[in-house]
Amino acid sequence: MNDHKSLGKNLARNLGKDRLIWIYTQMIRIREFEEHVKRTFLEHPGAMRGHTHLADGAEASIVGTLATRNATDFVMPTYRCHAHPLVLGTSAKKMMAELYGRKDGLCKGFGGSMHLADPDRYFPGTSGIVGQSIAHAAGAALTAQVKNTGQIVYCFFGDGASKQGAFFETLNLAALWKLPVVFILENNEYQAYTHVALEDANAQAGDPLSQKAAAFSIPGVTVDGNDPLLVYDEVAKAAERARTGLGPSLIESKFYRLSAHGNAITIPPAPTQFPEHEAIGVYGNKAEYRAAKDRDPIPRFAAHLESEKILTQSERQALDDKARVEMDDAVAFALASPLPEPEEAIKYVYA
Amino acid sequence: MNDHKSLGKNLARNLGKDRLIWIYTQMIRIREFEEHVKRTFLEHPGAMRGHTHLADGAEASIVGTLATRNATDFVMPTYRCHAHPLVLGTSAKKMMAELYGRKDGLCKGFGGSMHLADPDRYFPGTSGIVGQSIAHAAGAALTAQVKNTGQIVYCFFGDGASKQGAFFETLNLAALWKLPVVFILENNEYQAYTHVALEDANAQAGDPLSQKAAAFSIPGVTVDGNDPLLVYDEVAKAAERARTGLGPSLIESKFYRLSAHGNAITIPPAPTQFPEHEAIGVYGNKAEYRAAKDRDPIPRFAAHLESEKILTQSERQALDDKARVEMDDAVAFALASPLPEPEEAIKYVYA
Amino acid sequence: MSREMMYGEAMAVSITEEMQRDANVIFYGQNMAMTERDPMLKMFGRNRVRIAPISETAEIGIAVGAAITGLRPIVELWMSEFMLVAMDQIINEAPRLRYMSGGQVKVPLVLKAGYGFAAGWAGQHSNCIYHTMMGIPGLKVALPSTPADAKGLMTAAIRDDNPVVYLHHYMLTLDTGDVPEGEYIVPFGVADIKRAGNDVTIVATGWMVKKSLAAAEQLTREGISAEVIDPRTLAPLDVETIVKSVKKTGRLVLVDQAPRQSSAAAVIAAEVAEKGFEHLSAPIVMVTALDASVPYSEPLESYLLPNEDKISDAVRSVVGEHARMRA
Amino acid sequence: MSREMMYGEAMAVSITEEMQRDANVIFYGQNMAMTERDPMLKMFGRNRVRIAPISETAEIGIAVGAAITGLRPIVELWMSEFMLVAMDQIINEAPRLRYMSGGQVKVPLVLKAGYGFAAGWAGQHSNCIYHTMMGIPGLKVALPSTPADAKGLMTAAIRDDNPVVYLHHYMLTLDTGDVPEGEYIVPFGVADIKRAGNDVTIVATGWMVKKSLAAAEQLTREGISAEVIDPRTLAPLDVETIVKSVKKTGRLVLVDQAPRQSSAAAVIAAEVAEKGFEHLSAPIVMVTALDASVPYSEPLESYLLPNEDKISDAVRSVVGEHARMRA
Ligand SMILES: Cc1ncc(C[n+]2csc(CCOP(=O)(O)OP(=O)(O)O)c2C)c(N)n1
Ligand SMILES: Cc1ncc(C[n+]2csc(CCOP(=O)(O)OP(=O)(O)O)c2C)c(N)n1
Ligand SMILES: [Mg+2]
Ligand SMILES: [Mg+2]
Repeated sequence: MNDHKSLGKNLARNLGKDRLIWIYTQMIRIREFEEHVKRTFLEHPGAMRGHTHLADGAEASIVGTLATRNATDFVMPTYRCHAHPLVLGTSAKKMMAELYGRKDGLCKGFGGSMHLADPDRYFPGTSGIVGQSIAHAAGAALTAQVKNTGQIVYCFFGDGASKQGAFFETLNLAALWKLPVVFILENNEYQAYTHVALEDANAQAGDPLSQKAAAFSIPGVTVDGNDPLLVYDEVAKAAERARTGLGPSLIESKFYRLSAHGNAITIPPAPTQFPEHEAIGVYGNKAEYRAAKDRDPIPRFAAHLESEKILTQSERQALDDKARVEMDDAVAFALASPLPEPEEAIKYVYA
Repeated sequence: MNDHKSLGKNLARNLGKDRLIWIYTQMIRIREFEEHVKRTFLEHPGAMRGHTHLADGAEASIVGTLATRNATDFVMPTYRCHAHPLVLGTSAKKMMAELYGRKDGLCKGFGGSMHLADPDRYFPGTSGIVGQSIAHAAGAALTAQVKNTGQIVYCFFGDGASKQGAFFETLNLAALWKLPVVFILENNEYQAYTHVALEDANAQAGDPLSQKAAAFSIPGVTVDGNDPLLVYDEVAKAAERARTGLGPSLIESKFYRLSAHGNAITIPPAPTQFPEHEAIGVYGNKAEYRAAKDRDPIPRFAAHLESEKILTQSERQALDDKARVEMDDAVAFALASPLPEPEEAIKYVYA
Repeated sequence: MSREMMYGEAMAVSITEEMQRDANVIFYGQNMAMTERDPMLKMFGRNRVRIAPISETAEIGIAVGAAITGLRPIVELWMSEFMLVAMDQIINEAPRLRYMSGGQVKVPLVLKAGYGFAAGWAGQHSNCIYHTMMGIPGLKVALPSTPADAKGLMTAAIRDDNPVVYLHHYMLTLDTGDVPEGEYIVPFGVADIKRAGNDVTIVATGWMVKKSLAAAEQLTREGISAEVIDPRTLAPLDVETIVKSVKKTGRLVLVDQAPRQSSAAAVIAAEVAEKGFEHLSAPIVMVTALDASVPYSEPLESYLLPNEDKISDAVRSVVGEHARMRA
Repeated sequence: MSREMMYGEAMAVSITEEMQRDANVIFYGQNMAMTERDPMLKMFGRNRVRIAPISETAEIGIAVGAAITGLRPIVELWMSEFMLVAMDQIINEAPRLRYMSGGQVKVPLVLKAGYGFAAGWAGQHSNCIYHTMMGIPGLKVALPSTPADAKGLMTAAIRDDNPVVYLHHYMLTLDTGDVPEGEYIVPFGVADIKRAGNDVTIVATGWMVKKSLAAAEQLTREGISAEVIDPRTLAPLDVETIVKSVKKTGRLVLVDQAPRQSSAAAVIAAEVAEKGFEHLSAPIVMVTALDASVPYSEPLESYLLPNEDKISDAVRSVVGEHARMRA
């Protein structure tokens, strides 16, 4: 387990300055997008409906993972899917418009926050039902294998999802068929309001969740998901394994979700909003949350880049500002976009 | 792994002579029952309908397991369920009548071979859908735990079933709740016509299936299921663990199914019969089957008892004869029992 | 004696009362009773109130196994569509074990789930899937539309010796209404005439009852008197009360939040087309969701779902037809 | 040009032909192609013909993921009830991904399974569960009743860009019939009039078509002329052809192997009660399985299921009714 290694200086040499800055840029873009989404619940109550899940806290894990990606590899996250398309180059405007249920949304207002899709960027869609997309990801890997395209699949899912039958069935099948897929178990310590130790037998016993890999005779490793470079290192090995036909790996990436699971579930017409994180709201454990905040991957990685002289403070500020402006524009775009025509609702049912 | 230990002489001292003879007696009763069932397909074609699965080859594993049982412990097998009730004291006559679809059948002709049930003997029923009864078994364990009855549950299922989501979900939950259940993975090398190495990632990698226990941080062990005493030893430890509130264990019991998966699936009115074992019929591997026959647990255990002077050859013959007569009588009873009244079909839908 | 209660509250009160009454009733599910401050947990302890992982097949399968060995489990599933990952346990295990055993075991359990999340939950969380569980021999399905029914049906469900799927409508959670004090049971298979009328029978469940009542009110102004019936349980289904009403009104409009060919409406229509045919003076009309998954954006979602106007239009069409036939 | 083929064979031929035609079609499932001697395996290799473990959720979910990324998987599931463990993938993933993406992806896949095992398979293997998948927007369901339809619907299913559940009836596996040579497609949503008649319309699928045809033959001797229609696909459902027939006959009998409140019959009855009401001169009658799981023993099973006599009786009852009304 690489769980408590310090920031992976040794890896920086593999990645050029541009790539390191790219990683930071994507991380801050994700954070800004999510901050804008969260603010929407205050600033434009009712604009976002249903259930919205944020990726703040997951930035290092997601971007560290996707930094190993080749241009045509598939990316298959869960309903917590704002971060990934941003990294793939999907328009933040279209994404925000989708969350606002607008005509110019990425999915024309049909999907919303949980169901973003941008197949042209190898992001074919997500599921809101826990665990099910793990099988879809293996299916994309099957396509790559059958067609011999050299693509691999990055499959993201939660600690909670690793208790769903679909997870186990898929990992066995992927191992058996040696499918080119990297399984990234994002252990953000909670499945909705339940701490992982209350619902996972490994966690209850104090064992890493990556131990589940033994059930499939595939490599299983746990990594500090707050450090994009440590994540990069482990995922790169798993990606290499997948690319060379050796099959899947399971990577448990440990980090902490910095916002609540999702917006509050209220009954219409009562407006919804973003509650406090469950550590505070449910468990009354402010210390846990404060400690997690102290491990926030973004300032941590920024400090690393500054100490390594890769980024000056003012350069960093410029990147932060740029991300903020990009997301301001995305919100403006979403607000300006019209709602869909009602009659559209019966379109797209059949191909 | 105790995989290739020789016959567990060291354990015999834990079990008195009577108990050892009891084990042999139950083994031969199971074998005779199954032989009679198999012969029915030739002698009374059409008398048994649907799908019938036999336990020949599994006798040592089943009886060795149940020899550790206390009087009120639950027993929850799969659709391959002729052996267990016999050991529990269920009437062979009623069982056979059930297989013949008769009014005097254990389930009045409603269940058939796959769905025997004798709740009064702590055998509450089975499922024909692979993996689902694993959850039912954990549920029986929950009853025992909530009511604090001291009962434990013996949960039997196949190597194939260990690829069904229900298996993984249940083992995690059972571990988490420390349910008093012993999970016995009966690795008879085949899931229907598919060899385990073609469908299980552990098996493909040459690892034991008991390794799946790591996914739940519970003990996992592999045992030679052809030796009732080795089975007894491992199951007794797991049962003790369950009884003392420490939760479940996973035991992979390795043996070989000596008949085909089930009777041939033919389309009515074509009569069905029992085909050759898949090793021969599908894979053309006579050597594998012959080797398995050489490991047949019944002659092996008989030889052990004889060499240990626990049973003379003539005593053994007497037990064999008694079992044969018991099952002859069961067939006669079944044949004499009337078919159910058609109008009964709408009974028992609701309690 | 009665007291005002919210729909959501009424269910909870029933569960608490029944757990006090019968030590065999247990309650578990995901994301519930997380801390020692939880009132249910305080009252009943960790043995009877438990947290489950995201493992619906195991959760429901364990309930089945517990039920056949002497407990009466209630499983909190939150949203009905999460049951789809465990459908075998619901359709093919729970309702069949008793039958297959020749009546030797019983399977008393309650699967509790919300449904009908018409609030932007989009394609996978907002659908109505009761048609999958209706008409399965051995399985009961309850869909309360008022706080009183929410309580009375929950109590009946918990005391029933058969597996019951209890589906409560998300949009009704905060609705208030009078609930009789003390023990209150709404028997299964007994439809409730929520509003009497003479010209047309409207049958609806859940949220659609509210919408149908609103439409009926609106129609009064046009001189149309609509009877609104809520079957309350889809299984068993009280066909008799519906046919009796149709005998009086001669016309039937069915309102259902599901798409028409996967609705309870279709099953009710079929029953009446067979058993009440002679009383019908107009086609049976179904007002259902349009044939699409539920979209995210508000105007799309609204367009898709049945509403007061669509119900009123349907009623007018059959009343008109009736008039035409009489003329 | 046509040649005689068995129903089971006809499906297999279609799969082989389509796999030859389109390299994106793959085929996998449990207990198939175990050895190198397997003809499909020989023809298409391990890349396109695979063995799966007992993991229906993964098998179908992988098909969904493969379909949205460019393959056209066919999954062999053997018995339709095994789909129940993976129902979310069938009802809530495959048919919804396209819609939720605003039309960006398509999900071409075929789920192939046998059903209707009325041969002592008892409570969990012999039921008809197509009602769970019917009427789900985005999902198609085909139920061939003849070798020609078995082939033509399979070919249509494989070429369809949407998820298709293809259910073949166990009891028809060895039935023979003429199948057109070469490419043969039976378009979805087009019912087939298996027998023309004037007095009553019988609608049935699968094995029930055969039983209905036998009943129709029997009824001829009583001077009753029955039209037998097989919708062939339950989704899409060809309501038009059925209504047109009812316009001619005035009477409708629906035959279904499922229990009545979980049948396709009920949905068809509802459609006709709305769209063909004016043509009906008698109640719509459903001949279905009785309301129980399927029992093991032969006399119990027979009693439960629809048969020729029950169908004939139902026809007589509506024809009588008609006569009464005309009188
Ligand atoms: C089958 C199913 N059960 C329950 C839910 C409700 N649900 C939505 S998200 C969630 C928590 C998932 O936790 P985890 O897998 O850890 O992912 P995270 O949200 O933390 O990223 C739950 C229980 C669901 N969507 N699907
Ligand atoms: C969910 C499901 N899928 C497929 C089947 C068909 N099936 C019945 S038994 C069986 C093989 C099971 O093998 P295993 O678990 O090893 O048990 P064994 O029969 O060897 O005792 C299969 C695939 C089923 N009953 N249920
Ligand atoms: Mg989580
Ligand atoms: Mg096996």
